Amino acid sequence: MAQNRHQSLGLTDEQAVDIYRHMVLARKIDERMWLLNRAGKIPFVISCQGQEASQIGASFALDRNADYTAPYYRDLGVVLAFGMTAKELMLSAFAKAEDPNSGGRQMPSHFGQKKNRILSQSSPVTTQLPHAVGIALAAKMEKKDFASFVTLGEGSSNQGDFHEGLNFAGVHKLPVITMVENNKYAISVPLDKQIAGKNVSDRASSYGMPGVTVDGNDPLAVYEEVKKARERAINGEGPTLIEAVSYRFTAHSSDDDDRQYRESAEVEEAKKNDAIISFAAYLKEAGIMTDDQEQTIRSEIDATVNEATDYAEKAAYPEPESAYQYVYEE
Amino acid sequence: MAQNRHQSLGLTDEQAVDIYRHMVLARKIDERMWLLNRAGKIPFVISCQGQEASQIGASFALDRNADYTAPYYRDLGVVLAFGMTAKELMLSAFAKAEDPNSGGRQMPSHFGQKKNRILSQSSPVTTQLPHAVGIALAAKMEKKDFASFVTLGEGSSNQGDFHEGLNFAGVHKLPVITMVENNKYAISVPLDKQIAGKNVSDRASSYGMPGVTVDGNDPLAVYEEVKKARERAINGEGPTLIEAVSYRFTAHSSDDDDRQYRESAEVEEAKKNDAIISFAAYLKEAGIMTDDQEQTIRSEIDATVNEATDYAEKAAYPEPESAYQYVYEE
Amino acid sequence: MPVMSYIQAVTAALQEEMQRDEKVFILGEDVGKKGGVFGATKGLHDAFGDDRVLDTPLAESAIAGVGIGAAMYGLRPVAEMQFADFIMPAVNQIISEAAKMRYRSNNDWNVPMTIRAPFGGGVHGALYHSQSVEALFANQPGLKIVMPSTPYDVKGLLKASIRDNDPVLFFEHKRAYRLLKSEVPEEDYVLPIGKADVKREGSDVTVITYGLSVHFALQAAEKLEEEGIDTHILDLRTVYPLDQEAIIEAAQKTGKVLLITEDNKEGSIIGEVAAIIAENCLFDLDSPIQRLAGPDIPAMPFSPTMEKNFMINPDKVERAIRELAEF
Amino acid sequence: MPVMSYIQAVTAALQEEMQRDEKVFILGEDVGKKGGVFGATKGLHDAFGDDRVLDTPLAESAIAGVGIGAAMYGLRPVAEMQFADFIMPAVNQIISEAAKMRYRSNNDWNVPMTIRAPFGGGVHGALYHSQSVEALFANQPGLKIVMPSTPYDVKGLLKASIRDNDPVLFFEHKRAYRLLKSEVPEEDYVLPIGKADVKREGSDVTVITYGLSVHFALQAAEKLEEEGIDTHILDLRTVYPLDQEAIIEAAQKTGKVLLITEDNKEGSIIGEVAAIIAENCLFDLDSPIQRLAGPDIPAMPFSPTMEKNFMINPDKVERAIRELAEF
Ligand SMILES: Cc1ncc(C[n+]2csc(CCOP(=O)(O)OP(=O)(O)O)c2C)c(N)n1
Ligand SMILES: Cc1ncc(C[n+]2csc(CCOP(=O)(O)OP(=O)(O)O)c2C)c(N)n1
Ligand SMILES: [Mg+2]
Ligand SMILES: [Mg+2]
Repeated sequence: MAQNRHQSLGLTDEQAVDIYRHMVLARKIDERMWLLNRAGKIPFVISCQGQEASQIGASFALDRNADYTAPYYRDLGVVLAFGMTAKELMLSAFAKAEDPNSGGRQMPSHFGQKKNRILSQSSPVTTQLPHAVGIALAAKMEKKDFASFVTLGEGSSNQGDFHEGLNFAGVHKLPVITMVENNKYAISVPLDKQIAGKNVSDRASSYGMPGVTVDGNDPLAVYEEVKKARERAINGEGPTLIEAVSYRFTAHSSDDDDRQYRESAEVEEAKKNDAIISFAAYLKEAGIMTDDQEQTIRSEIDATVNEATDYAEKAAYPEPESAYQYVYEE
Repeated sequence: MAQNRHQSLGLTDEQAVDIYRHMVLARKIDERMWLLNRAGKIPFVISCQGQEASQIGASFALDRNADYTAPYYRDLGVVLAFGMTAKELMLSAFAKAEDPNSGGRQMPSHFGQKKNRILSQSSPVTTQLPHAVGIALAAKMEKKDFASFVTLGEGSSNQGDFHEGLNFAGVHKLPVITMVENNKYAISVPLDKQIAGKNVSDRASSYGMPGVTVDGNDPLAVYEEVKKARERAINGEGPTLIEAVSYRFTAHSSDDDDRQYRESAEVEEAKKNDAIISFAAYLKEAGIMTDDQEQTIRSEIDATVNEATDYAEKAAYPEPESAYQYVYEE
Repeated sequence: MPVMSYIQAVTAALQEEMQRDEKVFILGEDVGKKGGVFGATKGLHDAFGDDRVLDTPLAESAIAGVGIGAAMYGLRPVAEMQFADFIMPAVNQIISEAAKMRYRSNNDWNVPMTIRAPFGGGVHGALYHSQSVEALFANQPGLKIVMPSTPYDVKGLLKASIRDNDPVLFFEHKRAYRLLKSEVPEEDYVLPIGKADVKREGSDVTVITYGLSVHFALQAAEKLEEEGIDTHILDLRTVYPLDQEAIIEAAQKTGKVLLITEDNKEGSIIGEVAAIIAENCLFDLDSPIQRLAGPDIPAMPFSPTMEKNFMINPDKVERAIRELAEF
Repeated sequence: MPVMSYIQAVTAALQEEMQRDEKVFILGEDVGKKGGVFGATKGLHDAFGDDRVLDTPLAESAIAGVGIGAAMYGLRPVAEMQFADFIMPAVNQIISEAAKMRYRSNNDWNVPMTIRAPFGGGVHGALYHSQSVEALFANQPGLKIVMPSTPYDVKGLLKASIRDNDPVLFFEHKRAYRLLKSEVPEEDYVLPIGKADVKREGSDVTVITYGLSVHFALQAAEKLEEEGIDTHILDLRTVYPLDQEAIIEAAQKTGKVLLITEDNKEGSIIGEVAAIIAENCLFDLDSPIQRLAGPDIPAMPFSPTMEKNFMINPDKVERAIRELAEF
């Protein structure tokens, strides 16, 4: 029965394989960034590894030509799906002038790209949530048919902005979909020291919206929930809170040493559920991807990542004096 | 069967009458302040009217010699029950030097009195909630047997500090009891424009604590819930969220004109459930207060309020130069 | 030309801008049916409906944050903070987000939002309904802070703020709301953000100030004229970023400078004004740069005896100008 | 005497105070097992346990607010904000609550809490891991802001802050953490909050600064000595409230003043320093009061080319001192 899951959700075979392709691309870009960091070529990495399935599954359920997204720093998968390219991401990692996110002004993974409706993000967590609500308010006021999609970590769901933003969305029944990517840690602090409730999705009832917890390692399960949420949004039924549960495979960032606070056995155990492996297996079982095709996808992605890296490495830094630009409208 | 409600809750007849006495005292002080305001003698009033039953019922369930309270501006009833006197309250209304809350520095109803373990409160709403959690943290760290009791309005439960404070309390299982006094309005904004959920108490599940909605016009019902919450607190079972539903009888404050946003018929309707009337009826039905006794209570209270007013009116203002004191430890 | 109070000028500017541009909308606490606790949005809910005059839940960080999102989309939110003192929960959204949006996105995104808030004392508002909060924000590139002193300036500057493509904090002196009245054109006009304004030409002493203190200075100047002391008064109007040129010119004009703020003295924005003068035209000065400000206590106490002690008033200004003139 | 790094001095002060007084406890994000993202609380969780080294949920307003409550009870919380940039969500608790508690309660309640946070740039931290945030708080009576420049000062001032009965913001320069090392006594000692410190005696030019810039100034001074330029360096140490007496004395000493901050120039705390000098000893000056500061852009960009452009460094300081000496 596994074979038909994507079809019964309304996904074509091509789309299902495309989800996989995006997951692998996100992973490969991320892995390359770690290599570059360890080689001293880029000063900082913060990873999506372990969360690709949630990110890509969710994005595919959205209208990526109309909906807005307010991602957080792990959402390499989301921004890829929304149209940011590997090259653009590498330009950001190298802090080069052509980086479309910030022109090298922000740390890598501080996403933003207006042409793809990716809101610009800062470092303080959770501030993007009210922004996404504001976008949804604009959709309602302007009577437009798009949804606003915002993500954050489970630790970040303890910030006041989470509460204030979701309550605002609930009161005004705004078309905003909030996905908490619960990867069980906020830097070193485990879930049970972050959140008193059992699930982050329990918080939905505070805001008069449905809440659901979903297996974040299953892109189709996430797809399904986000799809439903988007329908509600577009139908004027208001916001939804989704919790996608997965695990953070890497240290918090390249500045962190996770051996300080978690057992490597725990990490190894979690990696057994790596969605990239299990989703590949699903596609093969479903008969829509062969080993050869998988190989082709992977080598195409390697080429893309190589090319992006080369380009970005050689690209120019911003002019020092350009630092004075764009404080205000010019 | 109504007759035995207070006894079955463990309240003596004297205590039940004492609850009533406190409710009337709070009401009478409040009414006097409005008269003084309308006579131009005090610049500002903000009322407890309609919420006395919740405030006094809750306070009597606490250990008023050990527990801490972080009240909000409507909690005339709470601070009276915790030991602040009518005279002290009038000194505050007149902004006189002897005012124990602030020495005339703060507006009236910005309570605070260390000797009665009443935390000092400011005007920005909800800031007191994390303070109460901090007190509860101290109780846990010092292994002391007291609870921390904090109140706020339903509108104020939308502030980030509500979320952050209660989640902290939930994670660390702290002995703090939060009572939201839901009087259906936040200045002009009605409940349904403030809160997306159905009840404020639904928010408890976000924080891993029990939540309950109770009739705020019934002092015994509130007593019962706070009593249970206090037991949980003292037994190390953690925090509780209680929503006491009542109605705001007056305008938001002496600066507000509530005809701008609500029908007077709605107010009149609500006043039919005035807890002072219904609780008096209960006490008489239960045979523990006669009309005569009621009269005596009321005239004693009148005398108290008169005396307090006279004293406060004649009392001295702070010295102008005293404004420079106590910015830092001296 | 009709005579308007300071608060009527606020309402007029809002009303005209909402009429002019349907992207403009108002959000805040009690701004709807009630028309705001001071009445600044009175009548607008009736005129423009629920959607464009939005009563929000009681949550300032959401007011600012949702406003930012709507502004990023291309709307022009005008957010009201009920009192300037209650802007504090929104500081993260204002400073980390609104102020830095254009810069951090390398000019890709911007935040055309205005945040209005009544500030200032002298209204029995005590510690939390009297504060001047501008200094808190006057170190944040990306923000503009406008603080008008007359009904005429209110209308022209509020319209300019709403049309500005960057975030503007617009602080209105709450005691000026009904105290100050003056002629305000019915026509549409805007005044330039970032420019100070000479409110009185004079040759003996220069006063540089903003907000209600401009009026105290004008009153003092009138009295001192009888004594033959001629006061030059520069109204900063925009307190961040400051109009350096106008400040230098005004200081040079008389060589004697009095800076006035109602805020606590240490760390107030007039410290920056003094620094600009000391850096640029020190040798044009004939006397030390004097500052008249609130004392360094947390805020205005409630008790009338203490409140009076805190507030700037025409007498205090008069004395300070006279002292400088005689220096 | 052992040589310690700046961050080791932080840890030593924390450890000693926790040993000395069981009311002292630490709360913050990742301060427990991980020992803080910079390692400032390393080893303390092992030594003092879960209760006294408390990992909090990710919520700065709660960290400050719960700390305030615990401090009102009589404990002595030392709260860590992971980066100074992330103190913004806690501004309301710090300014409205901690700062005003003693005053508003007429001395009935007080808040003996210390809030530590790493600030400053030059570490590839970009816009949100590089900021100087002191100016935001340097207008709030009731607060004290301490910003030490050496390991020795760190230990003495952090201990003094923890023992202080009022709220203290303690900002540590994150680039100094491992860069700066010096001898630090093993014994218990405290240094006075509110007092500036002469870090170098000199007679030609006075530099007034704080934080990492003190070292840039010391390095510049050493070089300039060879040219015969003798630099006087005053380290503010406490930037709010300022040590006016020491500032005036230092300015008078040479008559030529250079003020340095890593913060954006406009609205930074050195504006207030300039104002104090211009108000109190203008006629002792032989040159305009010069300011060397970060440019007025939101914060330090990430790209190395732009970050370098922003940061103060010994060369920039040297040039500025030389110019003044030659004035
Ligand atoms: C307001 C704020 N406080 C602290 C930080 C530092 N910080 C960055 S990420 C992080 C943990 C976030 O955890 P979570 O929300 O679970 O997201 P995850 O990194 O696990 O995906 C912290 C504390 C920050 N960025 N912003
Ligand atoms: C942070 C903040 N924002 C705004 C205000 C202004 N204000 C004072 S009371 C109030 C309404 C409070 O409503 P609710 O919490 O329901 O309490 P109630 O007055 O109804 O008891 C508002 C908006 C404030 N005091 N603090
Ligand atoms: Mg996480
Ligand atoms: Mg209410």
